[in-house]
Amino acid sequence: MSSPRPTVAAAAPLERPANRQKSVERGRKPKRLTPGRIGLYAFIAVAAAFFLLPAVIMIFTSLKSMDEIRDGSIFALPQHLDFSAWIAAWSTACTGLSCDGIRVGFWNSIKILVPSVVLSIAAGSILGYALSFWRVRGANVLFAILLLGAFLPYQIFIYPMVRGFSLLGIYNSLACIVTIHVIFGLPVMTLIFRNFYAGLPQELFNAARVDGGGFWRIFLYVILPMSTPILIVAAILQITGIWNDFILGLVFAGRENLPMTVQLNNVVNTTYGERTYNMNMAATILTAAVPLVVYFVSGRWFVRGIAAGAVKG
Amino acid sequence: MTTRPRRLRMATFVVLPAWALVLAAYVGTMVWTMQISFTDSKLLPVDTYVGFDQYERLFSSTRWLVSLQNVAIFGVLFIAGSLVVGFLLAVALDQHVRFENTLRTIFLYPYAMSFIVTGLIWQWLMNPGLGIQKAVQNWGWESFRFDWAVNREMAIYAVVIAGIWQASGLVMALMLAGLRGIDADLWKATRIEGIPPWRVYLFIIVPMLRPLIITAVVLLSIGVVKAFDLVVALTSGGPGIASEVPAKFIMDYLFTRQNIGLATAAATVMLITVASVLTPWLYFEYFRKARPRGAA
Amino acid sequence: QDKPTAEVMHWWTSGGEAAAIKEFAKAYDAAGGVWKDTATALGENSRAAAINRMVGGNPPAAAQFNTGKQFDDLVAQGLVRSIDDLSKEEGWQAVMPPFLYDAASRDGKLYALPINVHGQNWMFYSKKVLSDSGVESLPTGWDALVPALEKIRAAGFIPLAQGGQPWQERLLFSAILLGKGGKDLYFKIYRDHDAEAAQSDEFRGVVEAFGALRGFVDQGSPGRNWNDATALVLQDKAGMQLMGDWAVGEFRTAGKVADKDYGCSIGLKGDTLIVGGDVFVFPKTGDEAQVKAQNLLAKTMLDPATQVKFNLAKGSMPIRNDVDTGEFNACAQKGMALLKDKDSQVPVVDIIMSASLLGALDDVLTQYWHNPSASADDVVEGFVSAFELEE
Amino acid sequence: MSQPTPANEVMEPAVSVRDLAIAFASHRVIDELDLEVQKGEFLVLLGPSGCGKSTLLNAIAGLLDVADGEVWISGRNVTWAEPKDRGIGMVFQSYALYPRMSVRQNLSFGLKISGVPKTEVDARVDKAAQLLKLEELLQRRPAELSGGQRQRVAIGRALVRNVDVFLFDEPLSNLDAKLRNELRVEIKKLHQRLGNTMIYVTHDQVEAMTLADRVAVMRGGTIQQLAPPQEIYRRPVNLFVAGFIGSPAMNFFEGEIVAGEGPRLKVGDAMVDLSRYPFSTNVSPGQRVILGIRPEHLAVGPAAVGSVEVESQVHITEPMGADTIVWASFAGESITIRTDGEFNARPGESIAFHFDPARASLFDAQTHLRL
Amino acid sequence: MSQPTPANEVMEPAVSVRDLAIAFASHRVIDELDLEVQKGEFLVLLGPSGCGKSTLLNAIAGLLDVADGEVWISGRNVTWAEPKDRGIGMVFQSYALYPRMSVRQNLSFGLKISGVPKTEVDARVDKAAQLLKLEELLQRRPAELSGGQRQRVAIGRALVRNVDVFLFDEPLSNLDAKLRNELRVEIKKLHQRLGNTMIYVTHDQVEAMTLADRVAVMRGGTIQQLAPPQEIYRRPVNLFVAGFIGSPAMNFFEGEIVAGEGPRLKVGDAMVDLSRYPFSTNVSPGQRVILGIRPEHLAVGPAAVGSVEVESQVHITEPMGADTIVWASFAGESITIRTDGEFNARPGESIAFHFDPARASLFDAQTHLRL
Ligand SMILES: Nc1ncnc2c1ncn2[C@@H]1O[C@H](COP(=O)(O)OP(=O)(O)OP(=O)(O)O)[C@@H](O)[C@H]1O
Ligand SMILES: Nc1ncnc2c1ncn2[C@@H]1O[C@H](COP(=O)(O)OP(=O)(O)OP(=O)(O)O)[C@@H](O)[C@H]1O
Ligand SMILES: [Mg+2]
Ligand SMILES: [Mg+2]
Repeated sequence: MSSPRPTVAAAAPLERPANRQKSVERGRKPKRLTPGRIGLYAFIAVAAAFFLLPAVIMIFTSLKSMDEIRDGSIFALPQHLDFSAWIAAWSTACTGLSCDGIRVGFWNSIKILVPSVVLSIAAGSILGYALSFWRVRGANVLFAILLLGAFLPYQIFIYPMVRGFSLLGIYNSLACIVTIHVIFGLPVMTLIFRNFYAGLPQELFNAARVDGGGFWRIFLYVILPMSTPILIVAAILQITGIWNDFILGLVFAGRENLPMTVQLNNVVNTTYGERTYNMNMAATILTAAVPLVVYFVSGRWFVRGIAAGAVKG
Repeated sequence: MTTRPRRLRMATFVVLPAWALVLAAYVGTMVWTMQISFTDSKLLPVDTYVGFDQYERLFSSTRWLVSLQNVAIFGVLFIAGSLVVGFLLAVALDQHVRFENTLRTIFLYPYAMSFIVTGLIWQWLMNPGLGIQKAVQNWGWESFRFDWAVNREMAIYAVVIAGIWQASGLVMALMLAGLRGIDADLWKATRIEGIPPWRVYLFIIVPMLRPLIITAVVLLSIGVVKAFDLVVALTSGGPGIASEVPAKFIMDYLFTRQNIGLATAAATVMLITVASVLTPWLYFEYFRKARPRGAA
Repeated sequence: QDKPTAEVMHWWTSGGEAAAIKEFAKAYDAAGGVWKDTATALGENSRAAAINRMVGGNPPAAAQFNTGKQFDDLVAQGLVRSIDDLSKEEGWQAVMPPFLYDAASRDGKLYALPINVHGQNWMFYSKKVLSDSGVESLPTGWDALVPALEKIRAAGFIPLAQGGQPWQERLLFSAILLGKGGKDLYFKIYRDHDAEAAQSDEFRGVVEAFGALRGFVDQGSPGRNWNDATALVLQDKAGMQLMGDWAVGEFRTAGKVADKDYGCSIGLKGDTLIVGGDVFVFPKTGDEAQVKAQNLLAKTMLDPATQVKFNLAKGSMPIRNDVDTGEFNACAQKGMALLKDKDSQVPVVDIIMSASLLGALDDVLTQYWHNPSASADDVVEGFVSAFELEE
Repeated sequence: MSQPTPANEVMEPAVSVRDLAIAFASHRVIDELDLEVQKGEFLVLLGPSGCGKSTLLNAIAGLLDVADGEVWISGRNVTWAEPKDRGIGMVFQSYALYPRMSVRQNLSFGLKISGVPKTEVDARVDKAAQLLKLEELLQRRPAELSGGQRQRVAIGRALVRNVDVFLFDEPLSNLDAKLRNELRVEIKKLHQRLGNTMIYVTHDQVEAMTLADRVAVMRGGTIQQLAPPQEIYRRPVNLFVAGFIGSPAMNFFEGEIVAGEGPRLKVGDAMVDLSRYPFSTNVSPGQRVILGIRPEHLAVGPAAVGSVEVESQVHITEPMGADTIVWASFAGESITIRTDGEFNARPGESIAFHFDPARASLFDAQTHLRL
Repeated sequence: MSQPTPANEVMEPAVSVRDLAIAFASHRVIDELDLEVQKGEFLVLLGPSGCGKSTLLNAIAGLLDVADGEVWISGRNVTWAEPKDRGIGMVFQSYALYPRMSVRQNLSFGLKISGVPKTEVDARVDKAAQLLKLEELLQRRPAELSGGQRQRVAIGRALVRNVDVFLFDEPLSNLDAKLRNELRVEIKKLHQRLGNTMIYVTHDQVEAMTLADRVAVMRGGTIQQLAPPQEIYRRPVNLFVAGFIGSPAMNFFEGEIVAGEGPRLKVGDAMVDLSRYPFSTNVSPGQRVILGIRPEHLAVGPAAVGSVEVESQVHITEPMGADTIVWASFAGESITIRTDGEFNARPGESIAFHFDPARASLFDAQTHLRL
């Protein structure tokens, strides 16, 4: 025997299986809490603090009175919980003459959000499907222009779009703002759906064609049901983007449909008026609530969806 | 021999409206933008052409030059920073840590916040009289300085930090998805070879995540070119013009300063810059090696 | 249904502002109309929406603008209707500050309705801080201000409460330009874009006086909102702030009394007021009912009683010099006194300069203000080249 | 076993591909290809990866546009017809089941959308399910099935369409050996029962040999040999086919024809008497040829009459249970011999083996064509 | 062929697994498993999917924490040692190459990291590349290699580590049949040349039979039989091993021992004389047993002495070139017979075939153990 081994163990293999005795020394079992592990948790803690700090300050501030805000540190805990700013922000904050808070905008935002998200996802998925499964002439050119367009600042579009929509006669309406969101959502939506569909097996599509499916049937019955992960990703991106949009809603939605962000802007941004930071924060949190809830609920799906869709990049 | 029938396939038919839309909305706007940039339009577009006057004016504007410089700094640092932070977060979450769901949400939520808020909060945090500096000084470290938002030299970096705060969650999600897709055998192979994890990540995993990194870079650079809200909310381009960016330049001249000729000239410059970077890259990433597929 | 209905777009969203616009709305409703309110915070947002709606053919009955060149193009493109007939009918020209009337007119015809006057070179100061620092009274010259500010600093206060946004810096600069350079230089620079004047020693002196103040602001100044700066004064943390008369509202909200807790002075000398204000434009419309609504609206807004109520709420001064001013506070009284005399007022820079050039000058000033090592020459050069480029 | 209907001037072929060319971009993958498949025939397309098997199949199915030529199915020119209108069913390598549908829905999807009445759909699905023993699985989703079950569903999906022509693209290659054997037999039985025309792509020789009525061996977009499997195995038309078919592969030795009474072949030091070889073309002395001998045509032990006997050292033996592969050498080249499972030899041991030239194949060394 | 060093009291095993237990969460996948692999031995772990082959291999490699028991490699207790410190190299089914590195980098990365001097790294890589015929490919990326080449690189990566023990986890199962055959031979040669200990997981029997010095047939986390391949093939210890090994699979028939002079077996109507069967345990009349006959032990034609002769109709024949599989029936059950490639019979035709009970296997119907 060459290597030094405890005698008990040396004998063991010969005695077995008659004697199922274990060697005394089994070697060290590694410790669970290695320095690497501690470092990892330290990093996560610091990162979490970095990401949470603004949220904490927002919540603290929203619960303070204005005097407390003026006098104290922004990190100080609220002396006593004061929800009046929340109530004010939601239902009594004034925008010009109407003092209904930001809740009016909430429903407007929903009204804009739902059709915009649905339609822009529909448009992106259909276009992505057409471009990746069907041989369409000039598909690449179309796609390239779309991507290039994604890099233009929105603001440049506003004037020509206004002219265009007033020619069409739907300027300043729900239809108008929804169309705008569909247009601006198209590049990224097409991109992610195209990439996702590029990862789906071509054979599946072929099978459906042999089975007799046409463009729409294959899409509806075969492709769409497989798109759940990427639909979730698309939905999250669009919900966030559309909900947080301000300038498009302001210019195109029309007076009756102004989204919540416009109200938020009215509450938060004044040039000459008093700034009520507590209400601003409350209003902000309230405005961000919808996308936040979406993230909380579907964060796990988001990662999975990207995982499913990004195989091809 | 039968001749090939000419059919208007549904696929083509479906793509037509997309074409119409792209031509009208995107190409139309681009053409319009360029056209206006050659006029001396003020508040509203007019068609008195002035040649390259607006461009001359543009490039003799210190603010525009500072903006260009800033967007370069911001772009590089923001993209690099978000990628690094996002990647590190993804790696951390990939170590089978507890509360992964909660942590993921914590890292991701800033992406759901509008820039208005991000800017305001970070403005506070980086304000010497209100934020971190004051808090740390109150804890006894008198000489501590963290006044980036009001410091001419550092303001653009303040914007970078806030931007990273907001966007690295998205990168994290993308990267985490990529990490989850890595073959377990690969990890085993590296363990057998005794390659330390950090090297595995750096030399093996990162190159493998290339497609995802590209997606992330596309999304982030869209953000860079359009960077406006964040700057407005955080520094308003200041102190002075220290943190001006092109999108804000365009916005200001479009709406406040009522010179859309100049604004469109600026936009055209941006567009051409982006296009000249993007086009070759798009070609290489998406089309050249695109697997030919698709039905007849 | 027959009632004239007017949708009014404006950016008066904050508390005091909303109270003011409410006076208009009440009066309009009382006059038999129906007021539809469309408020959007921030001037540029509200204007963008209004302009786009005019361009898009779906204009409101009236839209708020700043007095000045902001609506030039709208007039040129025929998107705005002239209200000259109304003016003649009501004799408005006679009772309004001439600068503002002219600023609202194009080719001698009134195109926009001025509704108020804002004095924009008020120096507000904390009486307590000044006396605690041993400064008995506000100096009357900009050069004399520096030693006073030094005293305040020595006493541990922030000498100058300054917001950190270009428009606030411009306000301060304009006040110095007018106070130190005089009306003549003011007009040469702002109205005539006179490069020679900009290169004069006089102007250089103004710039240096402006630059001398750079050292007297606190570290948190950049990016600060004006009201946060005002708060410093009214909390007796800072000595003084140069601001428009809208700041009075802040003092009032905080329960401070003019001439008792805080002082106010027009410029430093108190002789010339920089006047600006808000106007409403009335988009052109083919709709008879709309025109009627617009007419009613214009008349209601300029009704003397409404003017008083509105301007009291707003913190500004009535556009008409023939109204009862008894209820206005001490500061406003000072302003209105000057308003009566054509020579003791100058128009605010926005009125006489294009937004584009103004922006360019803002860029020059703000760079100078925030860079302690920048010299007066930088400003002079900046002004000159901006003038050249704008021609 | 169903037999192909004998070629008949009046009878029309089930599938006929004429002068077909297919190009990807400008690269012609298939050019001037002709193929006729008889009614009820089981045709296997066999060839190495990338030779164009799937491409040909897809062209027949209408999933690819042809660049030139025509495709006829059941007497109709379907060159430009939609896949669904060609009367074909197709089974894919990756199963290509609709992942979100149950087995029943997978089977009935095609029928439903082509408007077959519901009762008939159910009847057909039930029949196919019964045939393929899928009754128990009808409610499951593809993810809940094993590989073999999935492939059966894929076959069922083609089956319910009641078509004349079935196309299979490597239907079994994702399955493990055991399952592959089972399903292969099932497909064979299915063909016997239904009598449809089947075109079956594979690169597995066992499948090709056992299933086919005729095998088309493809290479680089062309058909090298189209013949019944036994003929391809015994009389490969060229070196490629000879080397491609058979596992372990045929042993090849290059040599030279030498004159004498009857042709003889000199390979290395050995001399092979070719008098019993059934030449189909003439050879001349000095011509360089390649001799091919299948491992199973080599036998260990002393030679019978007319056989060639060789002595060699054993390199390796690979016992495979039922038989053992012996690696030895002949004429300086390595040679594989297939012996029965009982055979035992140590590496280095010397053995004698022999073969019958009549069962060997000879190819021209230049043209690679069979002699 | 390298032979396992005969078990020797003094000699220590290369790998020794003692009383091993592995659990995922609380589910024990392997329990109380013992295994000794001799120095230089080629051990194959064979078993159906999910039986724990990979789990065992990973435990040996240190990629899994063991729940109980020990792992010894080359005389060291490495139960808790890091994988890299165990002196092992491992090759994975999915190759697990580093996709963005060249072949050379793939081979040298691990060495570089562990601080081997550059000249030595190059020497080792070049040697491995030469051994595996990778010289031409050193600059390529994995994506630019064929499956077989990739797998060779993966082997090379294990090779350069100069370790005593190689672990292979189904290294060939992603390759097509032809490549699999080629690489199998290469691995065999490699083993002969290097003489390292190799533990090789597969579910391909051909690989197991040809490569192994000993095969461990696993099922449900336990080793069913550990023996040289021929023994496993000829004398499977239980029904599972018998059915799992061999393709086409062994034919099984259940029957009953009947008394007489010498044991006889009644299967359906047939009576099988078992006097020549080498029983290892006792049987009693009335005991239900299962008779297993390999297809290649069935021969078509009249019986020799002592054989059992059966007559049956042919169901299908599958000509496979070298041999033909005939499906017929015996005792009411389907039976497969392997005959040579020349055999020809029509379905429905009647044939006679026979087998030698001495080469059959008998299992207890209850315990499934060999009798
Ligand atoms: N969509 C395509 N675009 C370009 N070339 C293609 C395409 N599909 C196939 N090819 C090329 O055509 C040739 C034939 O491919 P095909 O798929 O028909 O081969 P195959 O015989 O089915 O191979 P395998 O056995 O690997 O399935 C190959 O050289 C392949 O590279
Ligand atoms: N990470 C895991 N978590 C839980 N169970 C696992 C895990 N890995 C394997 N198992 C289970 O352990 C058992 C053995 O798996 P193992 O991978 O060792 O099988 P295998 O014999 O290698 O099969 P295959 O031939 O399919 O590779 C299986 O039942 C499997 O489901
Ligand atoms: Mg293929
Ligand atoms: Mg396994």
